[in-house]
Amino acid sequence: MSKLLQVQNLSIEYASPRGVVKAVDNVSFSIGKGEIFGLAGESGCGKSTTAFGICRLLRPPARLAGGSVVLDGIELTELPDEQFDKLRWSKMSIVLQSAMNNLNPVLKIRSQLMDAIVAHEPDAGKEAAKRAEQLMRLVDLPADRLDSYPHELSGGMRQRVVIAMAMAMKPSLVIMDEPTTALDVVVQNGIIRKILELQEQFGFSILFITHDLPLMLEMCDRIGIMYAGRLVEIASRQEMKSGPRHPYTQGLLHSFPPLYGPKRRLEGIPGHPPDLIRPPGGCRFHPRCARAMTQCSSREPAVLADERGQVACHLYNEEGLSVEQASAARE
Amino acid sequence: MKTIIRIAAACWSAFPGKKGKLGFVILVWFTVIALFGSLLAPYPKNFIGFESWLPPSFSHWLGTDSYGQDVLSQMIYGTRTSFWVGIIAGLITTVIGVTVGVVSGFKGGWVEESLMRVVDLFLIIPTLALMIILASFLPSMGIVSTILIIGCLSWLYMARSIRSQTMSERQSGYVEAARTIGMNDAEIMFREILPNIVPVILANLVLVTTQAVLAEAGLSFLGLGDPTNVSWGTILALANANNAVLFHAWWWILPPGLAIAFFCFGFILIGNGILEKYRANRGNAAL
Amino acid sequence: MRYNSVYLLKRLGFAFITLYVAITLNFLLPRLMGGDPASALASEKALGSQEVVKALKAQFGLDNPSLLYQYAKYLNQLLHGNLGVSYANYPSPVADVMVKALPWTFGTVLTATLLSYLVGWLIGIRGAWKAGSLFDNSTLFTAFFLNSVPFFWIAIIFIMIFSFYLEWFPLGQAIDPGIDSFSALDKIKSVLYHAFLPVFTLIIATLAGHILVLRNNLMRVLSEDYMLLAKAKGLSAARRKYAYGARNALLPSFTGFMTSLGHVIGGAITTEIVFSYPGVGLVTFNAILNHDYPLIQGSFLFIAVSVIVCNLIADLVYPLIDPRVALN
Amino acid sequence: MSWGKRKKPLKSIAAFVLALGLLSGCSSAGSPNQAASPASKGGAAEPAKPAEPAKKGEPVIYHLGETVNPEQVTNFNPFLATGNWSTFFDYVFDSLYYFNPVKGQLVPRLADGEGKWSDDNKTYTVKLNLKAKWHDGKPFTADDVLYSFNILKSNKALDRYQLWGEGRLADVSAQGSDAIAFKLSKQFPSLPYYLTTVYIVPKAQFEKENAAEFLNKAPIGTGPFKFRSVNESAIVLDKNADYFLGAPNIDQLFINRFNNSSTLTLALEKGDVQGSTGTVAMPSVPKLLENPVNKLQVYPGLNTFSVIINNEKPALSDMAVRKAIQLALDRKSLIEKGESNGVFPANPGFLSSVFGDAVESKLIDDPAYGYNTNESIKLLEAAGYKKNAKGIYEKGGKPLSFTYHMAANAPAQNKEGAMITSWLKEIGIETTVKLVTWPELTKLLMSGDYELLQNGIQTPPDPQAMLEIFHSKMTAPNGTTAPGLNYMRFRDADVDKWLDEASSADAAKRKELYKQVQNRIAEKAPLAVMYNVGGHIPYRTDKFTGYNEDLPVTSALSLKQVKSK
Amino acid sequence: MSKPLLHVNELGKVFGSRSMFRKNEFRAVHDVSFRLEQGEVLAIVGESGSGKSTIARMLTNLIPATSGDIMYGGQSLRRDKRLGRKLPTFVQMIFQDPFAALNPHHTIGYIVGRPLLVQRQWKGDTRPKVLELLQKVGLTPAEDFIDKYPYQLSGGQKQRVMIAKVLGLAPKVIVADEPTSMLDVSIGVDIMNLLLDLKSQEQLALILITHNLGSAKYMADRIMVMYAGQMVEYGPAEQVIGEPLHPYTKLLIYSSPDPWRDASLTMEIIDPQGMEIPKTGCAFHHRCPHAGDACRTKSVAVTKLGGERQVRCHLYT
Repeated sequence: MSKLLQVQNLSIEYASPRGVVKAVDNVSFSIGKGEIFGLAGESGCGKSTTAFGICRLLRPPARLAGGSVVLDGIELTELPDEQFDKLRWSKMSIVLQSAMNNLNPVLKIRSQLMDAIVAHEPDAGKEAAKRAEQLMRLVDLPADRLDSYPHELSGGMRQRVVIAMAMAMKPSLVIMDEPTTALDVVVQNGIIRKILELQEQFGFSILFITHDLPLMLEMCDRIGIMYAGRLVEIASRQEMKSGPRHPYTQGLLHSFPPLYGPKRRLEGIPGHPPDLIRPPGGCRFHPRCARAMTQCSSREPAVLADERGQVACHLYNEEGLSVEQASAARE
Repeated sequence: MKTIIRIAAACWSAFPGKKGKLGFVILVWFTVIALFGSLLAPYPKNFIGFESWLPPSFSHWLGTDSYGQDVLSQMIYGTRTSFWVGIIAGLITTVIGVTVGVVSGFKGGWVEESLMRVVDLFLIIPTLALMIILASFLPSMGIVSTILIIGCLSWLYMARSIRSQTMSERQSGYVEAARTIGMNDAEIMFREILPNIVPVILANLVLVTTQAVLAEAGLSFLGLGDPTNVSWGTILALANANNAVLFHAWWWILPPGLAIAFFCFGFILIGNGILEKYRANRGNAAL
Repeated sequence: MRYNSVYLLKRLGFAFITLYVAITLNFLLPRLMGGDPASALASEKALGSQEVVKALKAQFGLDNPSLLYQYAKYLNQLLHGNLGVSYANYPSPVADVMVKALPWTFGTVLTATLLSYLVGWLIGIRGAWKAGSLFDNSTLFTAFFLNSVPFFWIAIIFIMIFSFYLEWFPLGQAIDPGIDSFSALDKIKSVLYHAFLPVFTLIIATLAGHILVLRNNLMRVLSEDYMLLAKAKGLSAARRKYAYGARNALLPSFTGFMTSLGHVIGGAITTEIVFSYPGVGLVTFNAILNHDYPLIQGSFLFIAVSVIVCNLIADLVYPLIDPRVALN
Repeated sequence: MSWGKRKKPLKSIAAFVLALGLLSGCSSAGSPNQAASPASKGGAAEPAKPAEPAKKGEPVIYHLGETVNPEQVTNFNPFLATGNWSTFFDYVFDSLYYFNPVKGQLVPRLADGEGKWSDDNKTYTVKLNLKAKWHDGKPFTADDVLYSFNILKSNKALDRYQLWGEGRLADVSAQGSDAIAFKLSKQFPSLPYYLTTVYIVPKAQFEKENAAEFLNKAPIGTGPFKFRSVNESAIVLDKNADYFLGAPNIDQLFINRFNNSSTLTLALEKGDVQGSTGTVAMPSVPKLLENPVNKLQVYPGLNTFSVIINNEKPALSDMAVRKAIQLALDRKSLIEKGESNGVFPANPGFLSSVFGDAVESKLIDDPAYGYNTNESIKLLEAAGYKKNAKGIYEKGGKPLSFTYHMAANAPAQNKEGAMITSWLKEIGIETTVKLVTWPELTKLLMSGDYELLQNGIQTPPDPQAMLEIFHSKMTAPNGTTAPGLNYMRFRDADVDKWLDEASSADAAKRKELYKQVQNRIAEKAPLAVMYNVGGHIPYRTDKFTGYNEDLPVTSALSLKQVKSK
Repeated sequence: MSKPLLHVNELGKVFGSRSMFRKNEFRAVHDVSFRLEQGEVLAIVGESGSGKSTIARMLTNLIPATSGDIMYGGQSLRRDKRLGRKLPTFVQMIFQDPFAALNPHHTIGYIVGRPLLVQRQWKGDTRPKVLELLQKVGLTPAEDFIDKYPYQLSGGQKQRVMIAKVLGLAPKVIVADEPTSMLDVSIGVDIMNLLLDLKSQEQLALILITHNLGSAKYMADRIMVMYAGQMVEYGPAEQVIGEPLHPYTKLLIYSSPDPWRDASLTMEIIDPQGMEIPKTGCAFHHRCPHAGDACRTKSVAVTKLGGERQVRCHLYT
């Protein structure tokens, strides 16, 4: 699978009255063509900030502090604004959380859809109108809804419109930031199935961001887990399901009460996420980690990449074995 | 002395941002003049012994007016009146505005409907015109009636703003939480909600204070104020009535107007600072 | 048509109630405040003779002490379009006096309000778009400052600078006294020439508020997700600024536009006095000085009705420009 | 729908409203003169600056500045107490006699010389000047005069000076075609003064209307100027070329209206107007006079500003206290600082100096009634007052502490009030200032619900009337409404007797009695006089000349003589 | 029949503004009945707008019911006015948003101590009792927390404070309205565990309002599924999740993401975009693959099946 997006050592920080917040710290990952890559983590872990950093939508005071983002061979971080604006939507579109706020309340759906087309093909004209209708059909919405205002649609319909809009220029990458979080499960299910269907049809890649690990395990090809601004683990869906390696991922996965199987006590993760202005030294997860060792608090764990994915934890050495296993083997 | 410095330092850090601090400096400046005016003023109040229309000089920093009064001294005494009119009328407005706003915002239903209809209604009628009517038909005019008229007619916007703030507070969970433990309405309104909207009240207080100062100046200018009390408005009214323009006596026209402007400017800066800080705090709290 | 009947009825109903309250207030306020115009007039001109006072009272319908009777009479007259007869201008009907003054005030107030909004909006949009820039900070500071300056002071300063020192504009009044013999074009020129300073004063005095409101609104709108999405879509800055940003920021201030008329008319009273401008403000002020109840009532009624009508227009236009209101 | 399409209508609406607003303004500017101007429109003169010297063939226009409310020029019916502007009538109408406030004399207008008293002094016969003609060309007749006086009889409200009041006119009738006989029910030697208050109107025009409600938009008079039109800025009058006392030299008289005296003063300074009938900002006068082309005419008037004292209130009933107050007023300072020398010092005996030799003029400069605080204090101490801890004089535990009412809305007067109260403080009299509206002030005066009150007292142009304000028949006890102007509640049997005697005495005797009254007033100090307000008329001499300074220079009779340089 | 701790009988709530111009009514809850015994956990599950939060608010008397009745220990909330005043000591509520439910202006000590004073359960200094309560909910050392302000606490800690506050009045029933939905999942589990522990320790009855079937299954003994203001299914938790009866319950379970589910499970889904809930017949018929004519016209009553199970569906009548 060739790489569509390559994110290298991405760092994003912002100044707050109390100090500099390192919201994203040295995050690296890549997404293949036609791949659905999930970025999961709890609130404040930097997953959305990473997405905004990739498509350069960071709002001040947040700023890119380093790293590179290469999309289809183009280095995005150094691209001048005008060129980047041309690239927006045509190569990379974004779907934001499904709040009312996604659509301009005073413009009809039609003109908002057409806006996206005309901005890139100023001569589209009539053809743009036709395409707007096609887009609506794409997401199973009747074309007459084009003349509605956002407030006249239900939350699920609005989100479908936003997805339709994201398809407008047939981008190669769609970034979806919690696209279904505010929706009810039944509606969410419909939209997720629609997204998968469209992805199959057009073959674009998806960067899917959510805190809902079970949902991600149902739909993503590969999954990255973020904690406190760092990417702690990347693994394929199968690997994730069969047993994640990082203690945080393990804890997270066991925090979701399952629907099936016998009832058993869940443990969760004790403590709470760190203050990113003064993050703990070494591995940022160590204060909450049941398996923390002395070195965890002093040394930042190296990233171990192998056929199972990648993981940043002192428990695993170069061979991909856990430290305990390694010491056991030595004796 | 130390405590004063400490209080001042606390105030200084309490005023948010550069703008807020600038506003604080302006406020302190006027407060000092208002409180210690009689010590600061070079000549006694209403002393008329000087030559008329003297331009600014070392003995008369702001010259003299047509009556041979030292403009600087009058300005300093005027500060006191304008200051207290602003503050007291502002407080009256705040008491009414907060009560109406909190009660209507909290109670909802017909209480809110009727109170807000009244507010809407009176918002349509131009306040200054109403003040003029009241002021000119009052059988006797004094500083107290000026304060009362201004205080009682300026609460409409404030009531609205406090109401909407109360409504948003009412929706936040702690009000329901207070209900579920059996607190009564008055307790919820004044113990739970009120402390949380203090910044909004302060910001509004600051605004109505400036409005009161402006209204006092307007009424005084129309001759509806209390001329026995020197205020910035009466100084301007006198300057206009005595045709200071003809005498090129800019020293009589500019200072009162600038004083009003700077005073209000300082207050608005403070209000803006408080609101900005409040919004920022709320924003952070929601994150 | 986006109207729904409930919305329409509600707005109309409110307008009528407001009108009724305004009418009643107009009747009550001056009377409750005390004062007796007939005796005052009599003592001024007739050396305090009780006989003349009685005659004057009868003339103005004040001989019946019952407030209720006077109220009924007042309402009845109003229904017949009769606002009564001005005391100070006896026997001129109040309506005549008002009709002469109204165009002047409305001309200046409407012109000033529109221009002030336009300029204020443009500055506010630019400031919010470039928040934190030198332009933004300087306009913000100027606006804070202008917001604190009394209308009449600006008027005096303008007269001093532009009329007295520079002699660019007349010292006041609305037209050249020799208008009688002017051609139509010269009349218009004369009117515009005389209106310039009063309008300019009103603009300067109200500009700041509009700048601040629009700037704040736009700042809020700019933080909305759809603005982010608009940027992500690659829309041009102009389209984001106006169609997405400014339009959403303008709408909430539209109703304010109409209600601010009342505020501007209030400010116009002092301004008209400084400029000797023959509008409603001057009439009201003189009426108050003369204790001319019917004229005060009339002038109040005219102001109130105009503002109520403007509000109603705003309410009716609003659904046409903001799709969200229609649902309500 | 796109933004581009939206923009246009918005812009055009703005432009439309703008144009609408301003056009509605000018259409109304045009309408009143179209409606009111009977004369055809003059040639399209260019909007030249009014003050420019007249070029050949252009009318000579005199611009007179006046502070008058816009609404006050809507009606030109001289009978009405309200809704009109009395100064205007002097230019368009004539009365039988004109009271010249500069000389205190009567000047015949429609009357042909002085009238004649019958032997019993109960009939006054005035001969009419039948050369007069109405502006519409109709002849002036005795009927017009009869109508003008009899209408006051049938409309009590119009008879503001009570000509038909008790003991006054009984009948007005024609004596042939050129004389009018005024029959009195009792002797009333002041009658000629009262005749100046009635303008003679054309019966033909007025009898069609109800004089008490007639809204006269196109006045027809006999006066030196004809009404032409009125607009928002001016009343335009044309000269009456046929005026029976001689046609004016100027072609047009513009009465430029200003709402406030400050603007009027600036207009004078700039030369936009050449004169004013009097209302200028007094403190500006010295500045105006710095320019040698500006002149100021000052004459005493009938309005006396005073600290009115309620003689029935405790402590104030004590003559020593009243006297102390009188002596504490520095009239010179008041006149200099407060009124910029635009007024005349008042006579402690009250009669205005306008009345010439009837005035006991020595009182004005008598140091016994002049500013002297030491004397005040001496008087108080002699009367048994002692200073208390606060420095206020008191007797029997009651300090000399009074309320001091004055009108709100009058900055200059309030300033003077502040000066006065501080002087009173110096002599140990404490005052609490209360500002009230003007009608309220009148109410307080009438009911006697006050202690000290600063206000003017205006009387008819008649020395008897001026002094009669001290007659006890003009007062009533506190709490009841005074029937006349004796608001002081002053009672003095001698004064009553002398005034009654004067009302039917001959001229010489009257003068003598008046002087007695004045001396008594000065001595008893029922009120503390400040100054007489009459005329203070600024005018420019750069473009016009020929003012008659024996008359108010901007009065009709003087302006008639004015000509352009 | 012994009196249950809580008995809800045909509860209904109609919201509406009856203005001059027209009636604007919305039936939020309709004909809901259930009972709750000591130590029992009932989960009320449904999507937004299903009426589950309205029930919670009626149970705590925050809003009055428009029909039906709520009985605590046999006392009717509707008829017994005195119950209203002392209701806080009987039932307490934990709110969805701990960030908002704690007054930012007060200290933790004040917030937790206040109910004791308001309900006159304590006299004088509440500090020792507050410390004890904080300890009970795992905020240790309690001394560190008592003087803090809410903003100094993390979300999970705030929710613990909320629980401590609620425990102070020793209620018999706790209504928890989505107590974990605003929290991170790893923290939410702790809160759920805390509630379960407290339930056993204090012999409480718990009503859990949630949209998450997983949490419902994890916490509850019984589950009640709400749809459009009506209860559509009721039964023991294991059974409702394991063998759902009502088509809506099935849909809900099918839609809930769970990577461990049987991947072969498929379901016919009818998605009527934007269609409003039908006013006649079964409220679910427009989305129901099994809908027949009766479903479209006839309203449905609750059918009681064996093993405590209840369902509101024509398929089971």
